[in-house]
Amino acid sequence: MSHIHLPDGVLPVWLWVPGFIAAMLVAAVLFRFTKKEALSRRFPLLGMMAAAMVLGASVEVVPIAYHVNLTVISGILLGPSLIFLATFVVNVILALFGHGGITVIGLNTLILSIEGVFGYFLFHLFWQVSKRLILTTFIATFLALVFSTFAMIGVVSLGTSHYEELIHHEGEGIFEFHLLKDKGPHHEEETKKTEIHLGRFIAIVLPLGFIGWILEGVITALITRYIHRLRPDLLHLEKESQ
Amino acid sequence: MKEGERIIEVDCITHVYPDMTKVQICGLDFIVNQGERVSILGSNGCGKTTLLKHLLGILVPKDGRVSVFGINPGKDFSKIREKVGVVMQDVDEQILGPTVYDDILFAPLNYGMGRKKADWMAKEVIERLNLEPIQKKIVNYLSGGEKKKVALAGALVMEPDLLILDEPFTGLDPLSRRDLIQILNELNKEKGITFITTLHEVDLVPEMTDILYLMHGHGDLSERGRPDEIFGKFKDLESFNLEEPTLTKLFKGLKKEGLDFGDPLRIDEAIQSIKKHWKDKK
Amino acid sequence: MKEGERIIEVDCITHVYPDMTKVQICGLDFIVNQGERVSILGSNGCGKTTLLKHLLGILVPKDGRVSVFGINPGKDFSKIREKVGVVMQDVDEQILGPTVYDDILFAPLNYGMGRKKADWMAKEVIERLNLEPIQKKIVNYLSGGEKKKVALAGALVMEPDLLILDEPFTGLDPLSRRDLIQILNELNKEKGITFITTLHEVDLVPEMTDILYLMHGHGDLSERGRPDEIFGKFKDLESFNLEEPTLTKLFKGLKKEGLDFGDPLRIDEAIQSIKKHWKDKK
Amino acid sequence: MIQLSYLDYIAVEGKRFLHRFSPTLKIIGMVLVLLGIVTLRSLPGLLLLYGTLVALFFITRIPIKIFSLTFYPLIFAVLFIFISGFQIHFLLLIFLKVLCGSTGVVLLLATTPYPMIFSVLGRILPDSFVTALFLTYRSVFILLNILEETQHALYLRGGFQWRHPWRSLINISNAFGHLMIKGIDASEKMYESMLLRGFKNKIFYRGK
Ligand SMILES: Nc1ncnc2c1ncn2[C@@H]1O[C@H](COP(=O)(O)OP(=O)(O)OP(=O)(O)O)[C@@H](O)[C@H]1O
Ligand SMILES: Nc1ncnc2c1ncn2[C@@H]1O[C@H](COP(=O)(O)OP(=O)(O)OP(=O)(O)O)[C@@H](O)[C@H]1O
Ligand SMILES: [Mg+2]
Ligand SMILES: [Mg+2]
Repeated sequence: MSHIHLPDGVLPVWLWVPGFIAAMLVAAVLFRFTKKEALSRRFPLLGMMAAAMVLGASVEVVPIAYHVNLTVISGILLGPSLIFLATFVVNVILALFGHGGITVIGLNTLILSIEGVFGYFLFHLFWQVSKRLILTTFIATFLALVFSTFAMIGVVSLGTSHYEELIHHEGEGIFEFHLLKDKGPHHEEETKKTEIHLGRFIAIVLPLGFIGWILEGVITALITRYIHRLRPDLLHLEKESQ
Repeated sequence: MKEGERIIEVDCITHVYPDMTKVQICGLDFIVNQGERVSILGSNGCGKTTLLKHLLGILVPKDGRVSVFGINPGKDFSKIREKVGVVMQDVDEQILGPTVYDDILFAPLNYGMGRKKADWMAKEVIERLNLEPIQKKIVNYLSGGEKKKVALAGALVMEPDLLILDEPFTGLDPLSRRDLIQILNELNKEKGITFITTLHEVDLVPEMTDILYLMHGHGDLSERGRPDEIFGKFKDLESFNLEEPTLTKLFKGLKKEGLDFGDPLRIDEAIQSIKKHWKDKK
Repeated sequence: MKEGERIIEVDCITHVYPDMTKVQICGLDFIVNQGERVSILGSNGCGKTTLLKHLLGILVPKDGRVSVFGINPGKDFSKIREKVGVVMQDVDEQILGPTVYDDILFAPLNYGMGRKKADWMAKEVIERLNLEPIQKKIVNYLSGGEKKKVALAGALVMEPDLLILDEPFTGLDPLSRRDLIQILNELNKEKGITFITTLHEVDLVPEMTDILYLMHGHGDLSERGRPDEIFGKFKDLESFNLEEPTLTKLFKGLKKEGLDFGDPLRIDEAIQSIKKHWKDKK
Repeated sequence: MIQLSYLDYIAVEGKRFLHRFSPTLKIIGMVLVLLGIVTLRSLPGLLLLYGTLVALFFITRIPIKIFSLTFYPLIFAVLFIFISGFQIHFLLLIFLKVLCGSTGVVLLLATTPYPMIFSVLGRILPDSFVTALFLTYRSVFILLNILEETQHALYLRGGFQWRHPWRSLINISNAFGHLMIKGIDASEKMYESMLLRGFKNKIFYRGK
């Protein structure tokens, strides 16, 4: 459970709208600064890795959303900027299949791309140090997933005050008109005294996540080994090994 | 398993694909006896592959009965898997690599042969199929025909009792076809291996077939017989999207012109027949 | 483009695949003139597909020169791609879907035809290839031969000047093969379309070939000529992993037995020749 | 996952009124549904919305099999049970919102072939993004096909047996790597053939 697809309607507007904008901005910047030919030459790879992620994300291993993500391996193969675009595409398609929310595509992309981007950098960092492919891949994957899980928890907890509202303001009119609520830093203190139990949430997510991180790490390492054997050029390791 | 014993029986099965394409393999029962060389001819999309997939338990029929070695493959295929060698039509995904040699070792190792025995078996099949030059290559980067050969090697290596070959000749060059036919015929003669082949190369049928099935429309098995019977008697092979073998066409054409040399199906027979008639004319 | 003008020239190219497999297409130059029907025969893995990929700019040679319609396809293929229709050996990835009809529309729409024109072109090719029954099917669900036909339709729909077909007959049933040959010959006659085909079905060569190339070893183009010349004169087609067509074998066999009926390559010729000799004998 | 290609099939082959609607209208409808999800905060309102969507689903005769897809995101919503400490009202609210979202989207996809959705999106999004969407979508099916056939190969050649767990594990991880490489090669071929067939960084599709 390295990553969860946030669904529609759970998070407050003031959270997902900026998420959307941020993701769009990043994507736009990346599109602008990636060379056109480089992009079109690697389009097929982008498409296929995105497809692999879509498939991985839709094949359940264990009922509670355990699934392989393949984000880290995709990140290693695509590089940090393309993986972001790929993640965006993945979230759009998953949203179309009903696997994640449409409104939260932006946030989901930001969270998920952490895995790919961090995975890529960690992988190359550790490779410099150890030169042991399996170990390097495993650690990079594991850490990247830890980061993204905490990012997800962070995002969910940012919505705390919104959940409170939903709980307390029941039946107070059909529509919510005040879309952009001004939320100061004080909402974190509130957490403790209301019925919101973020602690429990985290207590569930982290242990489950831990197993997921290890599984994903092992799978990614094995796949990387295989790719290293057949198409070492795809991993872009030559420069560094010399 | 005795020669001539019935090993496959398919009894009017119906399969409906998720998009509602219905394939009904009916008409004649599909029956195969031990030691027979069986071929299936039929137009594109008529259901040959669908039939074979039922024999392997990859598809499970909605209606009807399939029995292979007395077992229902939809349920218990793993019990007979060791006896069955398969080459599917789409050979690409059948090869698991990474190298050709690894791929050939795949089945022996999985069935618990020791490394030594497995090596020995692999060597033998590599020699049979002339794969030495490519045995170290990575399977993803073989040419189309080379892949086919590797898949064949993977199926032959366990010396199965039953070989199921879905269009094994497509993509092979003529000499490799000839070699393959020879290998199959040898295996059939020496070890009594049964094989079921689908193909489109009518000219090859007479050389490797005891029993020929013709399939029609959407799964209609409508003819069963020896190749010479079927090619001889049939006027409308075209309704099967088939043609007669070149020699049949030639000799039927000659007959129309008033020259009756009989119905030879193989080149040597044809030469003998013409020669004999020529001499007799004197 | 005038009939007979030289449109393709390949001059001793070398390609090295990432795993160091070296394919050197040399020996004779590969030359194609406008309006010719060219076939390439050769054993598995000899480099036929590699050659075609160079013509399409998919591979770029390490050494040597390729020119198609006077352009270097490795650099500027997009300038000529409207004139070139292609069916690659591996047909699966060539079909973009979602339905057969959509797939056929792909090229016309991308080349900016209006919707109406595109529809009309698609209709025509669907009729030509008898694809009506499957035109609404989702491409993911086609049988092997059906996929081949759809890919062909996708290549033919733009009525290209040059058709490049990598083993178009594999997986087609005999009647579809016959139909395809007829379509190609018609297109060649009516519109002067040039086509380059690789294939393994020697029996089909005489019916659709003006110029035949034989390829050897790892890319060695060693023979060029009319099919009857090449099949007639050659003793050792086996060194190309080739066979003679059935009729050539028959008539050579007869010659050995002292019966010389000439070297017909097509059935009607063969019948006439035998008939004539038979009559003359009186 | 088999349901995905089935979904495609329903979208292309379906002949109900929703299938015949213009894709643009359907997408606008979807946006309205989303607006509802975001702003509605009363149970009856959401129930009404959900009821409408489900009714549409069944009037359109989309098979039950597809309907099960809409429950997937509940898996995540369940985690909110722990956040809220079992507040029934809150949970119902969240669950309904989630269900409305997924039902709406699946309804859209089951009545509109994907190229049409993409081509409508293409009016607002950059071309290269739409191309990436398209390539990904087609790649999913190619990959699915490879996955299925690889499974068959493992099965037919004894690649997975409980008797030999260690070998089976190695085989499966090799198969995964194999899948990746195959997929990458396939995508390259697919792209080549798109270029050969006139693709110039923008995909054209027929509307209905
Ligand atoms: N997965 C599938 N989903 C839906 N329809 C299918 C599927 N596979 C095959 N079909 C359809 O079932 C029919 C029989 O297909 P099958 O593959 O058995 O034909 P075949 O006789 O092997 O043809 P070919 O000679 O072209 O290989 C065809 O009409 C085909 O379109
Ligand atoms: N991508 C690749 N990487 C490495 N080697 C390759 C690759 N593609 C082809 N080869 C090798 O190059 C040689 C020529 O291959 P090619 O595909 O051109 O053969 P072909 O003549 O088309 O054969 P076939 O009749 O079997 O299709 C073969 O030995 C093959 O193994
Ligand atoms: Mg088939
Ligand atoms: Mg080839």
